[in-house]
Amino acid sequence: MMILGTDPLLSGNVDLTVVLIVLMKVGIAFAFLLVAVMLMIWFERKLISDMQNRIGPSVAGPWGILQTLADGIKLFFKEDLIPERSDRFVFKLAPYLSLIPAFLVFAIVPIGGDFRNDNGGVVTWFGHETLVQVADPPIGVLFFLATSSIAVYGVMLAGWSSGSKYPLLGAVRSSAQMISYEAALGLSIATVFLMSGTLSTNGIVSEQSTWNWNLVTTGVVPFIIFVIAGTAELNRPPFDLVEAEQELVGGFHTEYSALRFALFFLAEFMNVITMSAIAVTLFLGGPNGPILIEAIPWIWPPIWFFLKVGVFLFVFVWLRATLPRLRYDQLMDLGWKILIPASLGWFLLIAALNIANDQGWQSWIVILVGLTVISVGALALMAAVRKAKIQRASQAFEEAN
Amino acid sequence: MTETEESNEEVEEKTEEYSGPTSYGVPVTESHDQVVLHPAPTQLLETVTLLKEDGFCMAIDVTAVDYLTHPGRKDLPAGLNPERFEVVVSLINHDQGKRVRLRVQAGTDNPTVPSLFDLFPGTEAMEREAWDLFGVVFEGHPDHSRILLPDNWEGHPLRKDHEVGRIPVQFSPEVGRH
Amino acid sequence: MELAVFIICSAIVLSGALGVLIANNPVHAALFLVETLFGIAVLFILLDATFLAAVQVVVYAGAIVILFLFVIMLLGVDRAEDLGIEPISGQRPLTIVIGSSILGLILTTLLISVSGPTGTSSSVSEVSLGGTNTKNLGGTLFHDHLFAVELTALLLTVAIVGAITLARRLKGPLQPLPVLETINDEESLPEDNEDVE
Amino acid sequence: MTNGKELLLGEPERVFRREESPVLRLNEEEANAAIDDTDALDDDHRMILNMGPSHPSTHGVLRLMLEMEGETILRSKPVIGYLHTGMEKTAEGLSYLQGATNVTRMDYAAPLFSELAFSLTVEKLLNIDVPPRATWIRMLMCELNRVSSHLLFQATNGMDLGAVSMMIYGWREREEVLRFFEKVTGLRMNHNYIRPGGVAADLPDGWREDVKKLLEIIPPRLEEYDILQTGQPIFRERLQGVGVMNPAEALALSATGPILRSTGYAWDLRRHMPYLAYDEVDFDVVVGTYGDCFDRFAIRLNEIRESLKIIEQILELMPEGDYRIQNKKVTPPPRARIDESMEALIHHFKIFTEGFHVPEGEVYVAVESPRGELGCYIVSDGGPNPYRMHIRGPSFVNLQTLPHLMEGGLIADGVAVISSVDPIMGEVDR
Amino acid sequence: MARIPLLGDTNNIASDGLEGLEHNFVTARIEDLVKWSRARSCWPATFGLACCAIEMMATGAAHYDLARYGMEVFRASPRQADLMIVAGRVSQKMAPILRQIYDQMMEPKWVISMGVCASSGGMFNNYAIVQGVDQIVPVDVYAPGCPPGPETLMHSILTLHDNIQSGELTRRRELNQGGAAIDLDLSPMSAETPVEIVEKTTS
Repeated sequence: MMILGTDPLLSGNVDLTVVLIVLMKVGIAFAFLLVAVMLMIWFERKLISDMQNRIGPSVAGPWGILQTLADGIKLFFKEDLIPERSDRFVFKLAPYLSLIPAFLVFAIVPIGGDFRNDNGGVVTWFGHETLVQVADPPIGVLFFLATSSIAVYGVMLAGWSSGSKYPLLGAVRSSAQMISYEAALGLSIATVFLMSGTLSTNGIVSEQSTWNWNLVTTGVVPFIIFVIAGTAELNRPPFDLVEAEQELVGGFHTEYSALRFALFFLAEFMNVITMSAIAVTLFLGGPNGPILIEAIPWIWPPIWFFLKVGVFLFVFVWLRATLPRLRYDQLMDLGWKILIPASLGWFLLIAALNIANDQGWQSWIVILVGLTVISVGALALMAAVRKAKIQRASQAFEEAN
Repeated sequence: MTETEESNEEVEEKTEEYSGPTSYGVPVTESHDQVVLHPAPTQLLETVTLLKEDGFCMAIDVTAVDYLTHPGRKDLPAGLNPERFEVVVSLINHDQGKRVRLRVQAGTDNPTVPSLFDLFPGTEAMEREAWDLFGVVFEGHPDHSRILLPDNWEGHPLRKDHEVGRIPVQFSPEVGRH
Repeated sequence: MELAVFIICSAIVLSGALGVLIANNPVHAALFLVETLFGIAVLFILLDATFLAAVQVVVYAGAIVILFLFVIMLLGVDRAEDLGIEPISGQRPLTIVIGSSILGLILTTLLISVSGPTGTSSSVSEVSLGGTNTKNLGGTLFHDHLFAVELTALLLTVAIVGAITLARRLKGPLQPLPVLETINDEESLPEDNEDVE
Repeated sequence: MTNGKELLLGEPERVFRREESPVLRLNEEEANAAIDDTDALDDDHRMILNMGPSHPSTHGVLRLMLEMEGETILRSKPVIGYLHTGMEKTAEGLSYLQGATNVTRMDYAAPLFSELAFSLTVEKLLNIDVPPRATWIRMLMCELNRVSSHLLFQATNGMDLGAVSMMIYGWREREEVLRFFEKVTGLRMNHNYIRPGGVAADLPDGWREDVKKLLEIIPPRLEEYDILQTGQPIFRERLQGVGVMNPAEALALSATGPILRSTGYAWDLRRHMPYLAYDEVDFDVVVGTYGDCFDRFAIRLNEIRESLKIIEQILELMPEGDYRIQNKKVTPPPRARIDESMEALIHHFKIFTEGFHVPEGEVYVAVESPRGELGCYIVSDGGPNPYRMHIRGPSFVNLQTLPHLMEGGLIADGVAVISSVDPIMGEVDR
Repeated sequence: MARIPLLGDTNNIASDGLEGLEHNFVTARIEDLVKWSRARSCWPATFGLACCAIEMMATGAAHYDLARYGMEVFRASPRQADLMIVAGRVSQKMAPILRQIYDQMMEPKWVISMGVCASSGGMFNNYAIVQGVDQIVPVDVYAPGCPPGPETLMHSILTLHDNIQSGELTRRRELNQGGAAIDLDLSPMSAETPVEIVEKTTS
């Protein structure tokens, strides 16, 4: 099956050890994600407390580390309710639609492996060569986009099926928001494809093995766009309009309680982790990093990987502690009028540079011309937006009088 | 209603007889260095219009007093017939830093005064409050309804003949739905 | 194994398609549509057309059906409908006749032209000869059929412009109060806000 | 009024409308009928949405009935009374000395101002003047209270816009002020400190150091707020141009305080109709330019700075002397005198059981609270209890501006507007 | 039992963390674990009424920090909240809504009546104020004070935690059927027809 891709483990005979190795990988990834989510929730609460001169959870377990466990057990044993006006089947289905994609995405992330000397991340376990990721489909990053587009359903259907107004508003907001930002997200990733020439995550990481991280080779802009669009895709502050406690009470999960609510909670934080992992894979060279002690070389890639993921998690918490929430129309403006044109323009620039390399043109001329064209386009766009704004304002003014 | 009208007419007659100091065409007194005008309900709109033209640009407060248990008050100008309900309007002149207070004898059984909404829309809530707590009717008010108490409450609690004391919880399936 | 996957997927696709027809509630119908699309995506994978599978999910399930749902929720038509009513009399038998005849025609044509279902996976088909299937697909679209692709793109753009023009409706108060350009001036910084009387 | 001035103030036409007004004048039954009537919804895509009374951003128990088209607010109506406490009725049963206990529970973010207004009114009825030290202590405490109240606004405003940290920061600084209050009055809030005739107790030893410490702590924290909020692009985007009102509309709606000042209309009772000793201190009246939410935010932030300036001067100018009037009829005798003197014991007993009698009359006195003009109207029939006590709560009146400020905005703008009006429901519902 | 662990004292952290689960964590009974988790994760509903609400928020802020007990998660939706802190005076107009919110909360749920106004009407014994919120919802812990300072509120919260963990509250709740035994006569509202409120306890 091609879907499992280029993993050398499956190229030869599939015997019991191979099956066990695959099962082990799945098990580890699953358990790792669950524990990571638990720690992530604790980390967020503790960190945000620190930023706010507070102490944060400290009673449940040492340093409050079992706080998430307590929350989980409590929610598990709480009374569950399906609202009378809800659509029962969809109401029950929605949390799982939210959770399962969050799990799936992590399967394509390489969290370790030896990428030095064009090794392609292959390690040897129990006499079998394999990759340190559950699966490496040739369409890896597209798989990520596909699953994240499925995750929209969870939020959207949860809001709709609750049968009340605030959740519905949350659902409508979320679907519009997620679709809008998926475009910018996809376009920023497309520059990575251009640089790497492959969709496979393993391939993308292999391309970045010698400090030529995509962060630099794509020129930082796509990375920034990816982080902004990713935050919006996660419904994290300052883009948490879907939940917007101050406006929509709890947004889409207002009517959810007990275990089903816990699933949403879990999915949200799991998505934060997977989004960070994807960002690390695409732009920051995944598990690549210097091997400091040659004696145990296999331990370093995972360490670098988790350190990089940790940086992202920190940034997400930091954003939450600092920024106020955007308004809905500002969010849409940012997505459609800034991020999508910017990522499109940058994508064209990178494409032009690639062609220039192929054709042997002077690259600085291409850059100059490209930047000029892009800035002219940006100016034209700004002028159009401005004109529309003024027109609309004057129209509203006339109508008011 | 007829009683009120009669009493209003009575007041007008009285004010016509009134010979003390006047300001803006209505009797004026002073209370602790504060100017107090005493228009009749029928004169209220006219007086307030004059005041507004004279620079009293904001209606600070509208409230009511129930003088049921204190009928013989002395601070009214001589010749003015005290009524049970009095509507008190405070205006302020920002340019000169002056305040003026209008005490309107609103009537005894069906206290009625004209609404000031068309002159000062800011009185809308205050007039609703006076209706809610005292039962003073403001004619021409755009939304003459209860404001603090539930819509189906009976009585006007700040009247002197209304009990202060404890009333058990009242429940009604209509109120408070989301 | 491939056969088993094929059978399961076919069942999913068919039940989903049937669900779209039968479901009373438009939202449920849309969900059945997603089910069908998923089944088809897996079928694509079975044919080694992985790129197509992913695009199928991203575009159809991820965008188009979401837009359907968006419209359904926004317009508030998400109530179950009574399917007992036939707006055109005799429309059901007519549908069955026309539908089955079209199906028959297509099947016949297909069977004649390729002499029966081949079951060949795309990795050995014409599109995939040499290189990955993504690359070949790109080549086919943007080298061989560039004109057609561009024409289609133009057509879609025109359609979008048309839709916006038709659907745009100007009434009532629009967006927030007139945003005056001067508001963004530096003057509104609080430091300059103090006005000493 | 001249034409030129009207031009300067703007056109108040919008607030006078009875029909097509931004105020949704529906009663409960009509609103419920509109909610149930789903066909009407399909026709013009309008719906009635209830926000509150237990909604997180309605500052307690304010309820808003919103008529919306999509997410745009067309008309709205603040529904209040969910905290109606009957304080004006209760006041009629309390003596003048007990009255401050009652009014202090109205504006629980700035309790000292209600006490001040009440006490000034009673003193005016009694025709007494309090000693200068009492006046200056009152000023000190009120300005500190203004600081704590505006800090609370900074916190809730940040919270309503989604800046969660601001909530904690505002509360952190407020806590420092409350500590001083606790030291002086014995309570963190609802102090019952300012009473007719003076204040309840003299400032404790070391108060000067405490206040100086506050003056050191707070200004740098305000700079932090500037970094976190004022200069924040998202924050500015959310507030600028949102909830705009011109001075004429604010005047017509009787709005006072930061709402009136945000429109560029400089009116502050402390300066223009001075009470206490505000004519002896130097401070600026902060005004806005555009009358939007951002101006209201900035005014409150800068009023903290002005208040600190006043406090600095009070530290220098604080006179020595009595902290309450030495009038046996009004103030209870010192504790030590009760043991020695029968007369003192009788006075003490009389004041705390029956209370002191206040000459017949009626009077209205207003002070500038953090939310606007806080007035107290008392009618006395010569007895020991007020015959009628009415408080003109600035929040109550200011709340009328909500529909006008929210008209045409999105729900998120509505939240920002509610926050910028800064209503305290205790004072609204009384 | 109600004690605030010394914050800087790291020696005690391990023992404090699972206090109440005296025996081995692994062999602890499920019931104990559930009680432990309920006590350690008691999410309050955002439900502020008057003066006390300000003090409640102050308790959540930096100086007192409810987050230590895992309680900074104030839930706007009553469906997800475990604890309702009735902070302030309850007016006649608010009472039905308060009860409605209580009904929307999922079992197990607890109520703290914060301040004298909520507990007994306080100084406002008049037409407008409900004389004690326990006429409407069953109250587990009363916090005295007007308003109770953050320390008082925290003490009542810790008392609640102890009662949850010892199972005391669950027992009491079974007796009055989780508040369902408070019977409300839904007759039309008027000042003249006082409504009978009967508390049935099946004992």
